[in-house]
Formats: sequence, C-alpha cells, structure tokens
Amino acid sequence: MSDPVNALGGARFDGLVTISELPPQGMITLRGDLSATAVKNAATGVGGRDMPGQREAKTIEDRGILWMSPDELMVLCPYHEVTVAVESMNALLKDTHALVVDVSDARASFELRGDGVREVLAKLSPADLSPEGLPVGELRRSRLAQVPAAFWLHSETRAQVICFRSVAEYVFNLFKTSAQPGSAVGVF
Amino acid sequence: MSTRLATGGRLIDRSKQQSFTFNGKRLTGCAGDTLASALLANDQMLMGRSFKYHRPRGVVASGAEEPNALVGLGTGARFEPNQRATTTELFDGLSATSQNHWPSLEFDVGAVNTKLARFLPAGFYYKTFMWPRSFWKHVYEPVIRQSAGLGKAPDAETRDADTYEHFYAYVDHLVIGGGIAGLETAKRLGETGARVLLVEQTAHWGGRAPVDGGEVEGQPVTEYIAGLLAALNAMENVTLRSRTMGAGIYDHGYALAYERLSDHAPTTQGPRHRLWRIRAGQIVTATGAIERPLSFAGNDIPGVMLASAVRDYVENWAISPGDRTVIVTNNDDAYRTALVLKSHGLDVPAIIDARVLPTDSALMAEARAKGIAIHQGHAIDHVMGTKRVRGVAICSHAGEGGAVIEEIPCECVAMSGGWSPVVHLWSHCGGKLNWDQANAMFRPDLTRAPTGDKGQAFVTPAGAANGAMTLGDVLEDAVAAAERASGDTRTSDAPKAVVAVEAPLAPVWMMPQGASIKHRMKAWLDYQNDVKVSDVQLAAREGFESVEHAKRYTTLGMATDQGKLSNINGLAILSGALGAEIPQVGTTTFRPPYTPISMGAIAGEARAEIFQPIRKTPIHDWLDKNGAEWEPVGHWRRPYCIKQAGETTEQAVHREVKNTRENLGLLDASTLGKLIVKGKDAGKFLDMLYTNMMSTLKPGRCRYGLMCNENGFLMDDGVVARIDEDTFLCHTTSGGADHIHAHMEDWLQCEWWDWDVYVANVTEQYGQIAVVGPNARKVLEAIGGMDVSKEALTFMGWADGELAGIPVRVYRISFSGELSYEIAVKASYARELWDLLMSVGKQFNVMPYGTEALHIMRAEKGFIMIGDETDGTVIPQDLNLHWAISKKKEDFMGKRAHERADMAREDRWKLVGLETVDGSVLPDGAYAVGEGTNANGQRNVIGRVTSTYHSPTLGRGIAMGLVLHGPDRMGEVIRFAKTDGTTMIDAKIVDPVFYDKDGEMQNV
Amino acid sequence: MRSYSAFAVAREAARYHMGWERAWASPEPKKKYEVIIIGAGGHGLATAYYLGKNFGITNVAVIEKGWLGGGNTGRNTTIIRSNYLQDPSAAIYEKARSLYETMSQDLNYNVMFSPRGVMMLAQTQHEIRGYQRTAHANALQGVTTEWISPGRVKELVPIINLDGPRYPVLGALWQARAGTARHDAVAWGYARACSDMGMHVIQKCEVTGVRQEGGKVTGVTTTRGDIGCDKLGIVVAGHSGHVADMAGFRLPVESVALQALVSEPIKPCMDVVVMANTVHGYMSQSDKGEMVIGGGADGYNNYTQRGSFHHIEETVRALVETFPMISRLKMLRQWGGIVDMTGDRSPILSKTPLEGCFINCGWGTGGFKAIPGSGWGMAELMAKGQSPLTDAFSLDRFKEGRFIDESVAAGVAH
Amino acid sequence: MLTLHCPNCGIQADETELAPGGEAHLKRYGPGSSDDEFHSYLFTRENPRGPHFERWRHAAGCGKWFLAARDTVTLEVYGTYPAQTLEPPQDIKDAITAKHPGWQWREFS
Ligand SMILES: Cc1cc2nc3c(=O)[nH]c(=O)nc-3n(C[C@H](O)[C@H](O)[C@H](O)COP(=O)(O)OP(=O)(O)OC[C@H]3O[C@@H](n4cnc5c(N)ncnc54)[C@H](O)[C@@H]3O)c2cc1C
Ligand SMILES: NC(=O)c1ccc[n+]([C@@H]2O[C@H](COP(=O)([O-])OP(=O)(O)OC[C@H]3O[C@@H](n4cnc5c(N)ncnc54)[C@H](O)[C@@H]3O)[C@@H](O)[C@H]2O)c1
Ligand SMILES: Cc1cc2nc3c(=O)[nH]c(=O)nc-3n(C[C@H](O)[C@H](O)[C@H](O)COP(=O)(O)O)c2cc1C
Ligand SMILES: [Zn+2]
Repeated sequence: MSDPVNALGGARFDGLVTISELPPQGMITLRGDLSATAVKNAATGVGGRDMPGQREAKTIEDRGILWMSPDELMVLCPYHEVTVAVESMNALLKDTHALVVDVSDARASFELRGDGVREVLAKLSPADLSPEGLPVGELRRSRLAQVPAAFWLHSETRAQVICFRSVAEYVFNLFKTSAQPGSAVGVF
Repeated sequence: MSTRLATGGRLIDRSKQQSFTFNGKRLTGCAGDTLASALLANDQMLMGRSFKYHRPRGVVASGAEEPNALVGLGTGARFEPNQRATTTELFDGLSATSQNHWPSLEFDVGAVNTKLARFLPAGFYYKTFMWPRSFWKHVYEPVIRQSAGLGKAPDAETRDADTYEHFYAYVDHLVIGGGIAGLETAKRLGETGARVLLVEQTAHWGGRAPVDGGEVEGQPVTEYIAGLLAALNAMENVTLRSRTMGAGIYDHGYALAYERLSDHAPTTQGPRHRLWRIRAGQIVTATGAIERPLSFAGNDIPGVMLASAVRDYVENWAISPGDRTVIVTNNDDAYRTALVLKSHGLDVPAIIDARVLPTDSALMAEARAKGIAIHQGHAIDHVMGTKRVRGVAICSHAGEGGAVIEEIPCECVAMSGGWSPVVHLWSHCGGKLNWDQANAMFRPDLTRAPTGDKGQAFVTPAGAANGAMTLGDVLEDAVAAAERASGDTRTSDAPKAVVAVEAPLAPVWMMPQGASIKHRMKAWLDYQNDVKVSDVQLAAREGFESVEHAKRYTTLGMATDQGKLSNINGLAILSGALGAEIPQVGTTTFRPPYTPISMGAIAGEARAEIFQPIRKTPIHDWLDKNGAEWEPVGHWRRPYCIKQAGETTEQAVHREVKNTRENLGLLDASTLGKLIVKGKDAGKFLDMLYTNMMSTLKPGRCRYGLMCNENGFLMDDGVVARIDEDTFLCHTTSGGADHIHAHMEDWLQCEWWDWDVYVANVTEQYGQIAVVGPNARKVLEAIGGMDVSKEALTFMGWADGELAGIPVRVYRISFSGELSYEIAVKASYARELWDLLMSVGKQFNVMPYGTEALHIMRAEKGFIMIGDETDGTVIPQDLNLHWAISKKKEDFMGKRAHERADMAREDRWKLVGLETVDGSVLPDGAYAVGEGTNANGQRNVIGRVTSTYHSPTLGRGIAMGLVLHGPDRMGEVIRFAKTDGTTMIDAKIVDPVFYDKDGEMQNV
Repeated sequence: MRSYSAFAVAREAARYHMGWERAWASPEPKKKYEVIIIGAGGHGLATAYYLGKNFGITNVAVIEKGWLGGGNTGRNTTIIRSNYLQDPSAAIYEKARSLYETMSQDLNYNVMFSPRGVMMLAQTQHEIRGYQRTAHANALQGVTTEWISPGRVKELVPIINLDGPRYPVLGALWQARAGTARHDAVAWGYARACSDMGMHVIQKCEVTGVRQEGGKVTGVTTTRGDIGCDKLGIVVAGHSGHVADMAGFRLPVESVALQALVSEPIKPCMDVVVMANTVHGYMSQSDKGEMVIGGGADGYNNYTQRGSFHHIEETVRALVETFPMISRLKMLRQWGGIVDMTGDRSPILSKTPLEGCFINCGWGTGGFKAIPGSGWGMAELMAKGQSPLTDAFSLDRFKEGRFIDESVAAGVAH
Repeated sequence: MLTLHCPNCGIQADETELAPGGEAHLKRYGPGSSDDEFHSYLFTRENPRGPHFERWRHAAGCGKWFLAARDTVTLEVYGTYPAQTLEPPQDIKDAITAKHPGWQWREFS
C-alpha cells in the first residue's frame, strides 16, 4: 500500500493570499455527550489538547479538537495514526453512547496564508469575518459559496478550511477567484 | 450651443485630455468628466430618443435620476446597453452609441410616432389591435416589439469579458450617501467606536453642498467637508467606499451595495463590480433629495434641464449649457443656478417664478441685484424648438396657456419644481411616508420605520433624505440621525451653518395652472416612457383611480429611472384629476434596486467552472482520461459510459453490458450514500425509517430496504449492512445521501431525541468499486489478501479485509444479477485499488462500465430504480414490493399513509414487465391507451412505461411499466401511444425479470 | 359599454380623448347579492364573468380589499402553458389556454395573449425522460407539445448557451401555442366585462368575517359593512388560509413569498419563453423589452410581498449561465407576491365544510395561466354544484391520499 | 433575508445558512389515528398572519434543528429555542402577548 492521495495532490495558488491544499490529515468525528468524562478522555487523549468550548478550535500542529456542535467534535491527529486512534477511542467509549468515525478521507483541507485571509473568506461566506465576528481560534461552520465548510484562523494571517473531499476542486477554484490579483477589498 | 467654459470645473482636470467616441464621432473630454458633461462640452445636446414616440432627448439631470441620456457603452464582450451618461465616468477610449432610433440619432424614422402621438395615448393598445385575431401574433406584436425596447441587445454569443464578486460585511452602522449629511452622521457614529461603513454612489464625497455653497462653523462648506473626510479616514473602525451604491434594504438589517470597481477604468485588473451583502445593526439613509421637473409644454426638448443639474454642470464640469438660460421655478433654490450662471459670465435673460411674493427673499434680491429679470406669477407657456431649445414663450401662471406674453430666446431652460427626498431605501423594507404640505414632499415618518428581527426600527434617514433642505437643517438632522441610530443622545451640538433664508415654495404641478389639453399633451411627466400630464388624467377618467392602476395603465415610473423625476408630479396630477388629497392617493411601491445593477454582479463568482459545485469521486480523473461521457447526477458527475476510440455512445453501452455479463466490469459506485447509524436504539430507529424490518438483521449481513416518507411514497432504497450489534451502515441512492442523512437527523433531533442513536455521513470517506461479472471472484483472488470464496463471503454478506495490503470492506451484493462484490476503500486509496483492479483484471478482460450499462443490467433483472419506477407518487405496493413491507411492525414511516382510501385502492397501476411485440424499444414515458375518453375529453389511459431499454443481452426492447391490473394480465397485449397520439406500439405484459429469473448468476 | 376599437381611438383622438368612459363602475355595495366572490384577482373576476356569461347569474359582487388585480395577478411573470402531466391539470390548463386565445375578442379588451411558444429545457437524462413522459401524456390529453432537439432550441433562442460547462442543453419540450399575456389587462378586461353585465366590482373593501347560519353561508362582514349572499366564493390566493379561518375551516395551504424581477428594456432578442428547471431559472422578454425573470419561493410562511434576496441571486446566476449575454444587462426592479402552496402543489377548487361557500385557491406559483379555465370551472361548480374541470381538485383529496402531483415530471411549476 | 440565532451553536445565522422546516410542535399521528388526525398532521397548517412557531435547521452550520417564534407579517423574531421542546417557552409566549394582546395559539401536546 502506497501513500494516501489527497483530492488535489497538494494544489497551490498565489494571489491576494497563498492557498495550499494540506496533506492528508487524520480526522475523527466524535459524537456523544460532551460533558461525559469518557467522551472528554477519548477526545483529549487523541487530540492532544484540552476540550474546546463552544465553537472553539484547539489545535497544535496536526493534532487538535474542533467543536462542531453540542454533541460533536472533530478530533485531529496524524493521518497514519487514525486507525489506532479510532480503536483507542472506541475502547474508552465501550460503555458510553457515542460514535467514533474516521472521516479523514472524506475531507479536503486548505491553508490560506497572507494579509487578506479574512477577506478572501468573506467573499464566499455569509459569516462575519471581522476580528470581532471571528476571533482567532474560533471555528466557524458556514458555507463557501454553494458548499458547506468549516474554517478558523490560526493567526491573523493564517486560516484553515475544511470541506468535503468531492468539492475540493470547486473550493480551490473559488479561492482562486476570490483571491485573484486586483481584487483586494481592504476592510479588515 | 453648449460648450466648455474657459475656467473652473471642480471635478475636471484639464491637463488630462481623454478621447472618446459618440456614435463613431471622435470627441475629447477631460479626466473627471462624466460622459454627459463631456458630450455637453462638445455641444452634443441630443443624446437619445424616448421610448414610445422616439422624441429627441437631451440630458435633463446630472446624476442617478437621469431618464433620457442613456447610451450603449463599449463594444463586443464589454457592450452594455442603457448606461446613464450622467453616471458614466469618462475614460480614455470610451465608446458610446445613442439608442432607440433608426437609422440615426438625428434622423429617426420612429419619430413619426410623435406625429401620431394623439392616436397613441396611454393604454391605446388595450383598445386596439384585436382584429383580425391572428394579426396580434404576426403583425401588431412584432412591430410593437421592434419599436419598443431601449438599448440594443448584446450580441447573442456575447461572453462578458469581466468578472464579478460578492463581499459579505457585518457592520454596526451602514451609512448610505456621502453627502454632507452622510459624512457628518458617519463621523458621529464612528466616534462611538462602532463599526461603520459609509457608501457613496458617485466618485466624489460631499453631495450637493460643495455646489450649493454655504458656510459651516465659519469655514466654506468645502473645507468643512474636507475636514469631515479627513476625520473619517483617520478612524480605524470606519470604512469609506465611493462608487458604491446602496442598492437595496431588505429584512433584518440586510443591505446590498453595488461597487463599481472598474467601470471608470476598464483596464484595471480585478473584478468589474462587487456586490456587498451587508448585515447592519442600523442603516442610515443619507441619500439626499432629487429636484423635480415642472410640467409645461415642451419640457422634454433637449436643453430643458433641472436647475440643480445646470448648476452642477457649470460648477463641477465648467459646462456652459448655452449662452442664455431661462430659469423657471416655484422655489428659491433655482435662483442659485441663476447666480452661478451669472458668476460665470453667462446670460440669464429671465427667471420665471410661478410664485408671487410680497417681498424679495435673500436669493431673489441677490438675483435682482445682478440685473436678472424676475417674472413673478408667470409660467412657461411652451418651449420653442424641436431638437434643441430655441426659446420660451411665457404666460401668466394662473391662466390656461395660449396667451403668450413674451417669447424669450434662449438655449437652455433650467427648471425647478421643488425637491423630493430620496426615500427609496427607507421604503424598500416597509418604511412609511408622510406628506409634508409646506414643502410639498413625501418624507419619512420616523414613527413608522422598517423594523428588524427584534421589532426594532433599523433604518434612519438623515439630511435632505429626511426632508431637511437647508444646510443648517441638514447638519442638525445628521446629528439627530446619528443619535437615533446609536441610541446615544449625549453627542455634541450640531455644527452651525450660515445660509440664505429661503422663501417658501409654492406647489406647482402643472404650468400654467389651468393648462389646456393641447398643452397637457405636450407636458411630460415620465420622459423615458413618454407619459404626459394628459395620460395620467386620461387614466383617472377611465377609472384607473388607484395610483397603482394609473402607474400600470400609463407606465408612469416604470422606466429605467423608476420615476425618480416623475412619480411625485404624476401622482399630484392624479390626485388633482380625482379631486383627492395627495397623501390619500399615496405613492407606488419603492422596490430595489435603487438604480439598476448588473446581472453579472448578482451572479457574482458563480460562472462557468464554479457556476455550481461539481462533486468528483477519487476515480473521476481516471474516468475522465479514459473516455468517460459524463452525465450530471445531482452535483456529481457520473460516467454514462466509457467510450473506446471510434465508438458511438450506444456501442459503448452495449459493449459494457456484454462484457460485464460475460467477463468482468468495474463500476465507480463511490457516489452511493453511506450513512453510519449507531446506538442501542439504532435497530428500532431503522425499523421506523425502512418499510421492512432491519432490527433482525444479523451482523455481517446485508438487507435491501425501502424508505417511504410520511405521505407513504417511496423516497429511497438501498442495502443496509449490520456492522455490529449497535451499528448499521445504510446505503442510499447517489442523489439521496444528503437528503436521507438530513431526514434521519430530523427525526432524531426533533421527534425521537430520547433514543440513543447517532448518525454520521461517511459517503465520501470511501471510494466504492463494484467488481461485477463471472470473473469477479477471480480478479479478487488474483489480487489476493482476503477470502472471497462462495463459502467465506456468501451472497448478501460482507467482510472486512485487505486486498494487496489495502484495507477494504467487501459487500457481496448485486445490482446487475451477476456475481458481484462492492468494495469500499478509503478515498485516499480508492484510485490505487482501481488501478490495481484494472491492471490485474486485464487477464480477465476487465472493462469499466457506466451508469447506462448499470441501468440496463438492473432493468434486465427487473430491479426498480428510484426516480424511474418511482416519481414521488408511487408506493411500494405499486411495485409489488410487498415482501419488503413488514407486516409485523406496528409503525413505520408511510404505514399510516398506506391505509388511506386512495392508496388501498384495488385499481392502482402495478409494476409489470413489457415486451414489444416487434422487439423494438418502447419510447420513454409512453402511456398505454384504454377505451374512450374521460369527462374532459381526454383519452383514457391504463398504464405507462417507467423504464425502457434495448437489452443487448436479449437483443430486444425490454421495459417496465405501471399498468392497471397489470400483474393479473400476464401475456395480454396492450397498446402504447407515441407522441403523435395515434401511432400505437403493441406490448405484451410479462414478468419484469427478464434475465436469469432464478438468480443463478449472482449466487455462484 | 362603448366598444373598443382602432376606430374608437381615432374618434376619441379628435376630441383629445375626453370622451372615454370609465372601464368599470365604482358602485356602493348593495345589501345583498346572489353571489359574492372575495378577491378581485384574475381568478375571482373570471369566476364572476363566467357565472354571468355561462349561467346568467349577474347579481354578483366581487369584493376586493385593495385595487383589483393588485394581488398575484398583477405581479406574475405571465407564462401561459398547458403542458402539464396529470390529466386533471392538463384539462383545466388547456381549457384556460384555449380561452386565452380568444380572450381579447371575447372581452373586447386586448390582453395581448401572445402564443410565442414556451420551451422547457432538458439538461439531464432524468429531465429528458420526464419531458418525454409529459409529451406522451399531452398527446392523449389533446395538448399539442413537441420534443425538440438542441439545434432547434438554438434556432428558436439564439441567445442560449447550448453547451454550458455544467448542463448542456439536451433538448426541450416545446409548446408552440403557449406564451404570455399582459397580466394587468386580464384583470382589467374581466373587470370591465363584469361591470358591463351589471356586476359590482367593489374595491378598497376588505372582508373581515364570513357570516353563517345553521352551517350555511349568509354573507360577509367587510370594512364597508355587512353584505349578504346566497353563495360565496373565496378566491384570495395568498390570503386563503386567513379568509378560510373566518369561514371556520382550515386548509392544507401555506403562504410564502415568490419573487420576480425585470431587467432594463432592450430591443427584442428572445421571442419565446424559456424555462430551465435544472438550474431553476426562467425568462421571457416582454413586449416593452424587459427580460422578465421568475425567482424562487421562500421556504417559510411570509406575508410580506418581499422575499429573500438569495432567491434572486440563484435565479440570476442560473440565467447568466444559460444566457451569457445577459451578464451586462441590469436588474431594474424586483418584487414579490404571496402565493398559496398546497400539500401537493396543485390547486383547490372545491366545496367547503360550510354550505354555500366555495373555495378556489392553491394556485401557488403558477395560476395566471389558469385564470379563464379556473373561472369557467369554478363558475360551473358554484352554479351547478359540480364541474368536470374541478372534480379532481376537491379538498378531500388530501384526506384520501389522492394527490395531483405535477412536480413528478417537470420539477418547477410555472 | 432573515437572521436567526441558533441556540445550538450560538451563532446569529444568515438565512442562507439555514433550512426552513415548516410548522413546529406538530404531533405525529401514525397507525391507529383517524383520517382527520392524520390529514391534519400532514397537511393542515396554521399559516397564521402573525406569530408562528416553526422549525429551522442550521444546515450550513452546526447542522442542528431548532425552533423559532417568528411573526409572518413583521418578520420579528420573538425568540429561538431548542428543537427538543414540546411547547413554546413562557418568555416567548409573553413576548408575543406583549406585541399581540390576546393572540391565541393552538393546544400543544
Ligand atoms: C412572482 C410571481 C410569478 C408568477 N409567475 C407566474 C407565471 O409565470 N405563470 C403563471 O401561470 N402563474 C404565475 N404566478 C402565479 C399567479 O400569479 C397566481 O397563481 C394567480 O395570479 C392567482 O390569481 P388569483 O386571482 O387567485 O389571486 P390574486 O391575484 O392574488 O387575487 C387575490 C385577491 O384577493 C384579495 N383579497 C385577499 N384577502 C382579501 C379579503 N380579506 N377581502 C377582500 N379581498 C381580499 C387580494 O387583495 C387580491 O387582489 C406567479 C406568481 C408570482 C407571485
Ligand atoms: N435648498 C434646497 O432646496 C435644497 C434642496 C435639496 C438639497 N439641498 C442641499 O443638499 C445638501 C443635502 O445634503 P445631504 O447630504 O442630505 O444630501 P446630498 O444630496 O448632498 O448627498 C446625498 C449623497 O448621497 C448619495 N447617494 C444617494 N443615493 C445613494 C445610494 N443609493 N447609494 C449611495 N449613495 C447615494 C448621492 O450621490 C449624494 O452624494 C445640502 O447641502 C442642502 O443644503 C438644498
Ligand atoms: C410582466 C411584468 C413586467 C414588468 N415590467 C416592469 C417594467 O418594465 N418596469 C417596472 O418598473 N416594473 C415592471 N414590473 C414590475 C411592477 O412595477 C411591479 O413591481 C410589480 O407588478 C409588483 O408590484 P409592486 O412592486 O407594486 O408590489 C413588471 C411586472 C410584471 C409582472
Ligand atoms: Zn448552529
């Protein structure tokens, strides 16, 4: 078995910001009662960060935990650890009503770097992308043009976007358009 | 003639000459010109033709309200019809053409309509053109269409060369209009620290004030404005955008703004327009006021302009509209125009003022002091000239016209009928208006503002838009608006302004007051649509009393300027004709956009490739490179077939079917929905969702299931696999994945939230490859890694394992009737597995197949297809799927619905197989014809085709259909009609399973 | 009533059009009428007209809360076609279409029915099958339709983009005798004809209550007083739920906002009506030159005549893709209407639980085209208690599960 | 263009992130119910001109359903609340009554 192949083979575009498709990333959907100890332990054990609060994205390198909804987390870990991670989480949750599923291959991720990350996103998403509306470290699930996506800012100049794998090319093309040279808005 | 003055011009840069063409003629203007000012500088008064009568028309206004000076702008892929010359900034190389005439602007055959005007009053077409009947379609309508319309249609094959984009913005305050009111309000709001966005439709800040003059806080108003701008620019929390029009206000604080990024500089990189979609806490409409024309005979002749526009042209662009300008007015403001003209050395032979004032007001006195003759109590009887003004004939305003006192030669008439606040944006979302009798205008009723999601008022007008007309009042209102919007009443006092005190205006709706019918037929209200005073009066006379009826009957206010100049005058005429008060008659509805916005901007980025998302499977690229003929399935692309060199589509499909039945076929089935359902109540939940029993399924096994909606109709089907005691994996149709996922979440969240069930959509986690055909097992064995023998992996079983080291889950299910394995593999490895199957499969004659082969094979087996056999009106019983409807379950979705009279009916059409007698293929969707006709004279029908194919396996047409008492009529021949309704095709009712009735092939 | 003609216009021109009489009277309500119709939209007025014309019942009042024709009749995109799938629909819409052909002459009012042809594009295999099914059904229903090739589509609509990268045009269902009409004129023409028969069209009179005695209707309460009647027709489109409530019954109806927009007028460039259901857009060009475009409906109850902007965006996006040359045209005006959507998206023409009270509603997004047919059937139903045109559209079909589902083949309902 | 507060994720969501789901607090009728009950469950709707209780899903967001009390004429939102609620909360009913004295709503169960 060779290496996993992501949707666009690591595509990249330089415009108002630099867009790059990120390499495969372990992503585990964890559904359960987020206040239950077993659920917390399962998440933090693999994600390597504390439990996030509502809408928080807690990440460090390729690990982390994203708050997706009141009963759902996305746990991030290195791609090749995912099978083991799922097993370990399932073991912890043996007696708890919870669901752990590997969704690493069902997603595509992009990184946006540069001064204009907020506005490149704000051309596509109806979310409030001002610093007040989306502080660094807050996860926003919304849409990018016509598809759902989740994104958060690691810093004022670096954003990460997760979407479904099948629309990776669409999303990448959207970014190519919203980051096209000469289209800076200059509001944030 | 109109020309450029030697000096002056606030907005132009004489050092930058720009060349442009108008109707092919090369002309020059200056940077800072609008197309209108540049044309006037070149003595091009005549700019277009009106809609109905093709009257010669010149520019009447200087801004967004312009109804006449519309041009076709640009060429080819950048051609745009109906662009207003007054809001088109000049650039080097601009090319414009005038509209609505043939053969030329100067000599227009259509102008004969002007001669016929008397026969073409409002609504004449409702009364004529009725006979002979066929003439409407073949004669009258084509002629009407040809002479109507305005600008040229872009060429049929035009592809817009520019791009567009959207931008979503959230602000506490959106201020629309960058006149002095908007600037002052924005500054006050900015000082609170709130997020403020200020938009101005033109390229310049300050609105009317720099032209109208005055002093604020001891400074000339222009300096005061510069100070405001500097302060605003310095505020981090304030964003200013010029060339950005507030286009519409919608519910819950939503607003659209239309930014024109490169219309003034078409060679700039980047999008042409940006549509801002703003969510604002509060919106301030500081949109100013628009001057009203006066209704006198000949008020549409080129050279008749609004007084404020004349002033603008002189001050902003150093245009002399003519050496001699007659002013006609009912208010003091127009005197400013006289003074401005005078100060530039131009002649004002007379000011005709409909009012009779006991004493001179300040502006009047000033005018008199400059030696201008003022004719009080007078009116224009008519304007002389055809393609441009030659002079005016004046009469007493109180009269009925015709008694001309004096004729005054002039080239320009500057008219002012008072001002109407721009209340459009205030009104878009329900803001109400009051009639202000003293100023003869509608102004916002602050107690009836548009309300937002909390029931709060969220729009506030400011300045002239709120009916404040003098500089001092405007500034005071701007401060008050900031207080209203922020709720903060502790702001400092309004800046003090010094302006001339004006005498009150006198409403004048018709000039002279008792104008005769001949005059009224020449007094224009709506210039573009050629609606005259007489038309509105005719409408009233004929019973079109509601202002909405009058609008629709006369087309008043329906032109591209949306009645910015005409509406108030029109409804005043209407109320006069009805003997009603103006407020009782009311206004028509203000609708977005404020001025027209491009379709491109509305569509935004969604064009071509990214018009809609295309979903791609991990195997998509391989298929694309290897001859896939794509078919859209939802947002997915699926290969209809995979063509080899030289093949037709049909040949490819038949080859694929044959090869799959004889050797080995591969199908990319990745688009199939895959939903994980887990929890101790998962079985119970699926029992509710599926018509059959799922809770009894054993781990390791699969079961085909049907889903109905609550209304009883089939909505999806698929194979459910039980993974373990608590976990199921439900396959859905390709189109159904998201929908069924949402359906499950709906019931779990909203009805059975106490059940322990979680659902996850893992559709895209896996590529799914169907390995199908007699050689299916062989290829898997050749690849090696797991036991796929008949014994180890029985029909309708599944197993986890590895193939050549790639982890897979293999389901032994078949939709083709052949030996078949569906292999789920992580999407990141799907391509690798596919490649492996293709290469190892070579020795077994592997070939990929597409959706059409899939459909044919399932039809040969008599399997139903959601969307073919079902259409939202079909219940499982219709398809003889009783075996899949549990009798044991007390309840499941659709069960109650099936008990209703119509669904329990004996004579519902039922599924059967159909074989044409001659072996041909039945047409898709054909109906079987019964005896006679129904009460409405329609042929009675007794069935219809649901799917139909040529079966390469059987070498004949096969079909399925729903037929009245079908299953009881095996062997009977029924007749299907072709689309001519008469040609019949005979088909025999047969069992729907055409191929391998005993299922031997799939059970090997 | 003086008749309209070119001659009359010329005669009037000589006296500066001072001699025209009112198109309809503006009477005070009487105490009682034989029949009251609530709602002076197209359907209400047509019902009244055919009560008079076909059944001689002229003691009729049509009561309108605003100005006649000001509801959806005055704000629709005017598409008239009858290529429906299900028999009952095809029957009533085809009846309507054929009445439209002679309406100008029947009413002596030019409603500008323009049989310019309506084309429904097929852009997926599924749509091809759906439209072929409709074509087959139509052949047996006496509705002339035709399946046409992409080449023929392009001939008829030169501005269309046949090979959009997303949804190539694979063919179309073509109804040559379908088209458009001047919507306001339909209401005005009927109102004038009703008025001429002595009926009362009473505007600015809102019905606020339905009066009944012993389970039988006796009249209505209005903002201009009580008015009695023997029979009552409720024909109020988006307000049906509200008025039915006054009459004491509830409906399988929800009111939502449906939008439309027009571009600035341009010279003729498209002579037929094109509907592209896959991408959700349709467009025609009016005689005045605007491109008339239908937008989507909100998915939630809404009594504002506004609606949400994203529907406009979706529609315009689809049309720019289908007709790229409109990209640089401009939207002039957008508006909304409140449409009444039933559980199966087909109309209701029916008796009601209240004796003597009839309802005609649920035309939703597509009832302009049905106006004369609906009026014809409704008048028969009210006069005789039964009509083959309306039989299938009764209220009880929802209880029985006997739906008339048109979404089956075509998807969109205009 | 509505904006509704999603009680599940705390976002003030734009209408384009939301999917409407029709009238709220309907009681499901299954086998054993009368034709009338079943018919009114499936089809008969309040469709009020005024306050309305309805279902919404934060579709392009947290994916969760919630309920909203919204006026169909003014579009005022009296409040949003969890989907797992059998009857509108009292504070929302109070807010409605304050705006529409005497407004009646049907029985909830
Ligand atoms: C944007 C849009 C586009 C459309 N496009 C098409 C199309 O292309 N083709 C097509 O066939 N159909 C179309 N339709 C649908 C069509 O407009 C309607 O189905 C049709 O006009 C309904 O006519 P009506 O007479 O039933 O209702 P309306 O014309 O709405 O008339 C009902 C009348 O009842 C009055 N009323 C309500 N309550 C009361 C009361 N209490 N007392 C007194 N009077 C009352 C109203 O004021 C109104 O005038 C469209 C609709 C819209 C909104
Ligand atoms: N004395 C009079 O009779 C009289 C009458 C009217 C105005 N005025 C003078 O006009 C000035 C009024 O100031 P004001 O600021 O209220 O109005 P203004 O007309 O000066 O400014 C309004 C501004 O809003 C812009 N605007 C309008 N609609 C817009 C839209 N939809 N989107 C973006 N921008 C838009 C205009 O381009 C303009 O710049 C004062 O100087 C006042 O004295 C005087
Ligand atoms: C077929 C059709 C064509 C229209 N053409 C125009 C037009 O050319 N100009 C215009 O201003 N409005 C036009 N309208 C829109 C009306 O002005 C108006 O917005 C619509 O009838 C709804 O009424 P309301 O906006 O008063 O609520 C048109 C409407 C329809 C139905
Ligand atoms: Zn949410």
